[in-house]
Parts: sequence; C-alpha cells; structure tokens
Amino acid sequence: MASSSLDHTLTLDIPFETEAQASIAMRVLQPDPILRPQDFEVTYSTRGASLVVSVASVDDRVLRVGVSNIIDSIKTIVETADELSLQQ
Amino acid sequence: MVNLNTVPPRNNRDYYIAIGLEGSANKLGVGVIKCSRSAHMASGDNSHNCDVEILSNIRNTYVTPPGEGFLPRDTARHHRNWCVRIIKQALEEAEIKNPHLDIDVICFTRGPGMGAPLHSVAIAARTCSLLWDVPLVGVNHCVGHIEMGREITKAENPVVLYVSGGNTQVIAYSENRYRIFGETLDVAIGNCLDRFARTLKIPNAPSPGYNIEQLAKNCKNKDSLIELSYTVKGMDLSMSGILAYIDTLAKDLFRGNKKNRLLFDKETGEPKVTVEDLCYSLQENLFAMLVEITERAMAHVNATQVLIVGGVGSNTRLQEMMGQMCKDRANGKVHATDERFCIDNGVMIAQAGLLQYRMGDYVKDLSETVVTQKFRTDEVYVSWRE
Amino acid sequence: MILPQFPDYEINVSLYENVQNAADIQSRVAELPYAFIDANMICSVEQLTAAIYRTLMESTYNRLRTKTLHSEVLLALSPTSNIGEAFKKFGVKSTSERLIVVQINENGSQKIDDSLVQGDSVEFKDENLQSYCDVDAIRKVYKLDKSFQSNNTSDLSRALVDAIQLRGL
Amino acid sequence: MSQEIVDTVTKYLTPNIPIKQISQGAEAVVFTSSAHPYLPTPEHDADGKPLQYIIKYRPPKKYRHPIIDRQLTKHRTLSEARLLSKLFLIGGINVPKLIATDPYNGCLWLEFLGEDLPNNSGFSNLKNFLWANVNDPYNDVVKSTLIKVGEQIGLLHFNDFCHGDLTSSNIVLARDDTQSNDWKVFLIDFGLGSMSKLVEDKGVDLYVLERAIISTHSAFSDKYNEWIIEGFSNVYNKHGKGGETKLKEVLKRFSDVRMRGRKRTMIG
Repeated sequence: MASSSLDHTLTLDIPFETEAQASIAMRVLQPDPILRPQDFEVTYSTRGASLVVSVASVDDRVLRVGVSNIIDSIKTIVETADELSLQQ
Repeated sequence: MVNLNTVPPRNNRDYYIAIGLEGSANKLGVGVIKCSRSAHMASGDNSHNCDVEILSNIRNTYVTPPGEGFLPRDTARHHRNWCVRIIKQALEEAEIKNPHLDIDVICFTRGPGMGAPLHSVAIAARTCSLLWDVPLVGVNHCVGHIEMGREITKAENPVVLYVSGGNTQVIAYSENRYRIFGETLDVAIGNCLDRFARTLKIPNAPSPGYNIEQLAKNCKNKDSLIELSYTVKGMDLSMSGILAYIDTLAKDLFRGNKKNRLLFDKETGEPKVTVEDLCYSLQENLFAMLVEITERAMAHVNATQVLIVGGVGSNTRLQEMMGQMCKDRANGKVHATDERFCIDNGVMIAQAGLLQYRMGDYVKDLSETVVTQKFRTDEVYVSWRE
Repeated sequence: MILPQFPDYEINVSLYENVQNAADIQSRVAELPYAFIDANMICSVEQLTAAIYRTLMESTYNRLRTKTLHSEVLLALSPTSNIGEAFKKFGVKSTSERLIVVQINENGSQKIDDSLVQGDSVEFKDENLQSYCDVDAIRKVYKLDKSFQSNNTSDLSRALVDAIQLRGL
Repeated sequence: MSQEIVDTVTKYLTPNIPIKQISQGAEAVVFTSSAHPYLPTPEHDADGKPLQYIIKYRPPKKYRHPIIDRQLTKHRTLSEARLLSKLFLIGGINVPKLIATDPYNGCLWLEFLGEDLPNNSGFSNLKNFLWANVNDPYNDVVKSTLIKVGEQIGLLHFNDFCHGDLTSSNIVLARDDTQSNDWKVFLIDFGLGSMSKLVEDKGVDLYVLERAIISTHSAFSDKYNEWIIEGFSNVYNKHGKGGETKLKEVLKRFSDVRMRGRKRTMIG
C-alpha cells in the first residue's frame, strides 16, 4: 500500500575511483534507518565503480530533503576515500 | 577476573593504538592513544591504570555568535567540513603511516548527543574502518568521560559528577554498570548556563560557561546573594525554575524595569545589582546543589573519591567547592580532570573504546554502528571492571 | 536537677497535693522567684522538663520572650506565643489543688521555701502526674483534634513535647 | 577532618553529654548518646538496658556560601522537626520520636531505633536487611517487610506528605525482641520532606526508591519493587473508590517519571 504512493523517484549514479570504493560507500550508507519509511525509501547498489542510489518518495519536498542528506554523507565518504585511503 | 589482554595487538606489536572520533555536540575531536599490553593488565582490576600515552589530541569547536545556540544541522555541517582534515592531522601528529597496520581499533561516539552531528562523524568512522580494514567500536559519550577521567587521575572507584551541556548526572559504578544515582529532572547544568549566557548576550567563545565564570569572579559584592530557590530532590535536582527566574531578573535589569525592587533602589532608582552579581549568585546556588547531590551519592555508596567530568567540570569554582566538600568528608580527594579532558575530545572516546575492544567487544556488523541520541550511561555493560 | 547541656543552672521541681493557699500564691506570682504551674495541665515529667530545656535554650541564645526564666517556663509550656494566655492556661489558679513549683537558679543552689505552699509535698514523677492530669483540658489547649487518638499518656505526652519544641518556629 | 565536627559538637553540647559518631550522611552527622537532654531519670528498654538517643547534627558546610548554608541548615532542621511532629499525629505512620530541637545549631535529638543485624550485616536499615537476606532473597520475612515498607509510604502519601529522599538507607527496621520476625518499619530522615498534594512529588518519591533498590539489589529488584507497590496500594485501596482513583493517579505519574528518567534526551 505505502510503496504504491511513493511515486516521486530519482536515481543517482555516482562514479568512484575503484569498484572497491563504490562498494565501501554502499556499505557505509546502508545501515542507517530511514526516519519515515512510509514517506521515503532508498536502496543502494553498485554497478562497476559506480554507486547507484535509488530513491522514492511521497512528494518533491521529502525527496529533496532526503536526497540532500544522502549527498552530504556521500561527500564525506568521497573526501575520506580521497584523503585517507591506504597508500599502495 | 578481568583480562584486558584477550585481543592481541595487530602486526605483532606489544602495544595498542586506538583512534577516537567525537562529535556529539559542538566540538569535533579526534585523538590517537597508545597503550602498552603489559602483563598486569591480564588480571585484576586495572582499567584505571593503563599507561595511556596520548599521541595526538585535535579539536575544533563550532562557535556561534553571542546570543545564539548551536543547531543540529549547522553543527553537522561544521563537523562534515572539518572531519577528514582533523583525522588527517591527528594521524600525522601521531606519526601513523599505515593505519591498516598501525591502528587496532577505530572508536567513535555512538551517543548520546545530537543526531545529525553524531551521524556525520559515524559516516567518516565507518568509511575509515572499511578503507583500512580496522574494527570499529561504538562508545557511549558519558562512559568516555568517565574512563578518561579515571585514567588521568588514577581514581579507582570514584563517584562521578558528569556535568556538561546536555548532562547532569551523579554516577557510581556497581555490578558492571555505571549507575545513575542522581540527575537533573529538567535542564542540564551546561544548558542552563549557556541559556543564561544567551540572555546576557555574552560571547560563546571559548565557552559560555567560561565567560559566566569570569563574570562571577569579578562580582564585587560576594557577601550577599540574590536569593534563588534551592531545588535538590533527594539525589536529583531541578534547575529550570531557577533559570526562568534569573532570566527574568536579567531581562528586567537590561530593560531598566524600576518596578523590580530587588534590582533597583526604591528611592534613587539606581541599580543595586550587577550582571556579575547575577552570575555569582547563580553559580553559588547551582554548584552548591551539585556538590550536595554528589555528597549524597558518596554517602550512599561509601565512596571517598569524586571525579568531575564534562565541560562544566573545568569551572574552577565548582572544583574548589567539590574539593572543600571532600576535604571535610573524611579527607577524600577530588579528582577534577584537567581542562583538556573535561571538554569533549577524541582521546576519551579512544580510551573507553580501547578498553571495550580489549575485552573482545567490537562491531561485528555495521548495523551496530547506528547512532542514537538517547543512550543512557547505565545501558553500557562495563566488561572491563570487576 | 541539672540538665547536662546547661550545667550552670540548678533546677528544683516540687509537686504538691491538697494545696490550701492557691489564691494567695496567685496574687503574689509576680513577686515570687518561682514558676507556679497547675499540675492538672501536666501529664508527664518530660512535658515539664522539655519546657525547661527550651527555656534554657532560648536563654542561652538570647531569645527570651519574657522577663524571667520562671515566666519563660510557663510560656514554653504553651503551644502559642501569647504570654497572658500561657499564664492563664498553665499558671496557678485560685482554685488549684495541685501545684508544681519550679525554681531555676543560675550559679549556686537554693531550695524551694517549704513554707510557701500549704499542701502535701509528693514526689514529682509520672505516676502521680498521670493520676490527676486533665486530659480533655490538655488536649483542648494543645489543639489536638479527634483524629489524633492517644490511647496512653506516653503518646499524649509525645505530642505535647513536639508542640513545646516547635512553638513559634 | 570530621574530628573538627566532633569537637564543635562536643563544645556546644558540653562534655556532660557523651557522644559516639555512628554515621556521616551527606548533610548530617549522626551520633548516639547515653544522655537524655532533659529527663531527670534514665530510661530503660524492656530488657532493662539503658536507652540510647540519637543526635542528628547538621554541620556548617564550608563549601557553600554562608548565606545559603545558614538558610538550609535552619530550614531543614526545622522542617524535619515539624514533619516528625505532624506525622506522629497521623495514626499508623512510624517515625522516630522527636526529643529536642535546636534550630540555632542545626541539631535534633531523636529516639534511637533499630539494632545491629546478626552476622555482621550492619545496622538494621532496609538496605542492609536485604543484603542480609541475599541467600534467600524471596523469603516470607523479606516479603512481609517490603509490603510494610510500601504501606508506610502509602500512608505518608495518602496523607499528602512526601519524603523527598526515599532511599533504602532511610528506612529503618526495628523489632520488639531479637527473635522476632515481625519487623516494624520506620521512615527516617525527613530533611527533604514536605507536605505536598502534588502527584509529581509522590511519583518522584516512588521513583527514587525504585532506583535505589535497583542500584543496590539489582538481581531481585523486580520482585522487591512489586512488593513495595503492593503494600503501597493496600493503603489506598482501603479508602474506597476515591482511594482507588488517587492510587491510579500516583502510579500513573510514577510510571511517567520513570519513562522520563529513562528517555530523557541527553545531548553530549
């Protein structure tokens, strides 16, 4: 019932340097629960070196706020990966 | 029997290295500690005496303009902006070249605190853990303060007064938990001082409480006091009424409300009371209440030591009053940690987290790393003490 | 008798029955260096000695409300701070047949003048006091309402001692 | 340092009153004495042993401002004395007898209650009593005693009084002879007590005691707290519909206070 009304959707495709980094980003993001699952859904997956974020929401506003928070977290992950990855 | 050496250090080292990340309020802190794996830690109750060496302790505080408090969203943004830079700086200062080999555990604050700032730091902690393949430990912020305080002061079993922006608790250890004997029934002491500082429109740097303390020191009329209610309820206390009342006084003083006879002379209309007097009376009253509930807990559990932790613990007047109480009470000793460790920092998270890690208690699945705003001190199972 | 906390005061208490000259004594109360108490209003030794204790306490901390220690004893017995009332309720009446005489000497000892009260001197002790105290009058003066049920003198006495300690505080 | 306190008290009570310190609470030092402040002949118990008396002294606290200290000492000494006197007048409530009050020096004389428990288990307050029964924690004597504890608190609250510091050390058990299992329950230490009709104060009282039991007897606290509430409810339920309604209000607030305590937002 609930998911049928989540008709505002968006898919983000975020390229990382390596497949491993994309997978790390997915695992970092996955654990956090969504505050209002009836209004907002998100799934994380990877395609090659890309992180794929699929979002569905009840309206544009909720979608915007939710996506903005996710992007904030992804920025931290990207910066961490860039600056703090182990030197080969 | 407590064995703190169950998990061996990585890379065949004879010492542990832990990094701690703290960001539950407006302070972002990262610290790296080193701790030898000495034989005496394998048995007995030595968690207060781990020979910790602090390799780095970096902090960055989000300071708001006078009259403003810090909001979760803005604080989280501050932490995100600084987090990686601070971690990098802490690693460099600690001369960590290869975190995969040189670090045993990444410790981060899981709560209590403001959700958004906690989360922003947890994201960085998880990423580091996966990048470096180093285990994670989620730490209770209050337990971090307690363990750091015990290590710094070598206080074995103190009654802990935890006083900060969000917490006012009297805690004592019993049967593997830090149990709360008394606490505020409404606002926290630090919050109370912060809010009064906002009414006074005094600067938030270095901290509102520090500036109130300086004003109180400059009070010219220490022989008299503005009468405030004294609201100790058993081992608990209430502060919201006192705050509301003194806030009204301050506002009347600024507005020049001559009808307030307590503030203005009936004949001349001259003010009888200064901002310094208000700060002095507020501190004297609130701190007397804090010391009293601490003494009550000491009497209840037969303790002779007190440890003050949390940001308000760096107030010298509070330390002085606590010291006097302990002195009069069977020559007990007060152990105020020094300011570097009273104020939120990463080292304390590393210290508590490392103890937990050495008992084999670390994150097995990232779902255990979800942060929580509400996380009571007595929820943590303290495996590292008898 | 000496109260341990106030060793400088020597206290004498005498109890008389079949008193003949109550009216005479009452007319001279102001000039005689004693406190005269109607024994019907006293149900136990502790009731009176608690009042004496309070008197010496107030004296030590300069808080006497009356001119002499003897008049202060009468006030101390009373649950209210009205001195006239205290004398009326607890002091000697022209019709009193049983009397307690209290003498407090600061520094040095004196005896109660044997010829003062014309009556039979008996021991000042609980059994004697209980046998003739007027429980109803006492309850009324100390405003003990019906909800307080004192089945024995010791409960009654305890309530009076409480009232004596806390008057005016 | 507490020698300084002993010296001060000795000076003020004079050496004619022998004192022995038995405890140093947070705000008061408690002594026993064989001397009565004003009774001319010594009192004895049923076995002919001379009675002891309690002297509860609130020393000046140097850590706090002298104005706050004087006010608190006087206020608490007097308020404790007043409460003891009022509570005695209510049938069924057991509190120590008030012997003398000295608000000028922060001193109360009280009746001595309780005994030393067998096997070095300490003085017979509820805390030590429960420890003494740790090997058989749910025995009938423990149960009936805890129900009586609840009844005392119930009587207190039903009559609109609150204790303000209800811990297991502030509940004293006394019995007529050392063979008896019939403990009489006394509430002591009313320094923070008050007359109060507020459900909130009553809820906090119950919460404070519950937490005291949890923190010192955590393994058995569920049952213990249940028995206390059983006794507490007995008192209210004796007063018909009105009593039951009042009981519901107090217990509701008690659980609210508990939830607040557990879930209070705590920001680092």
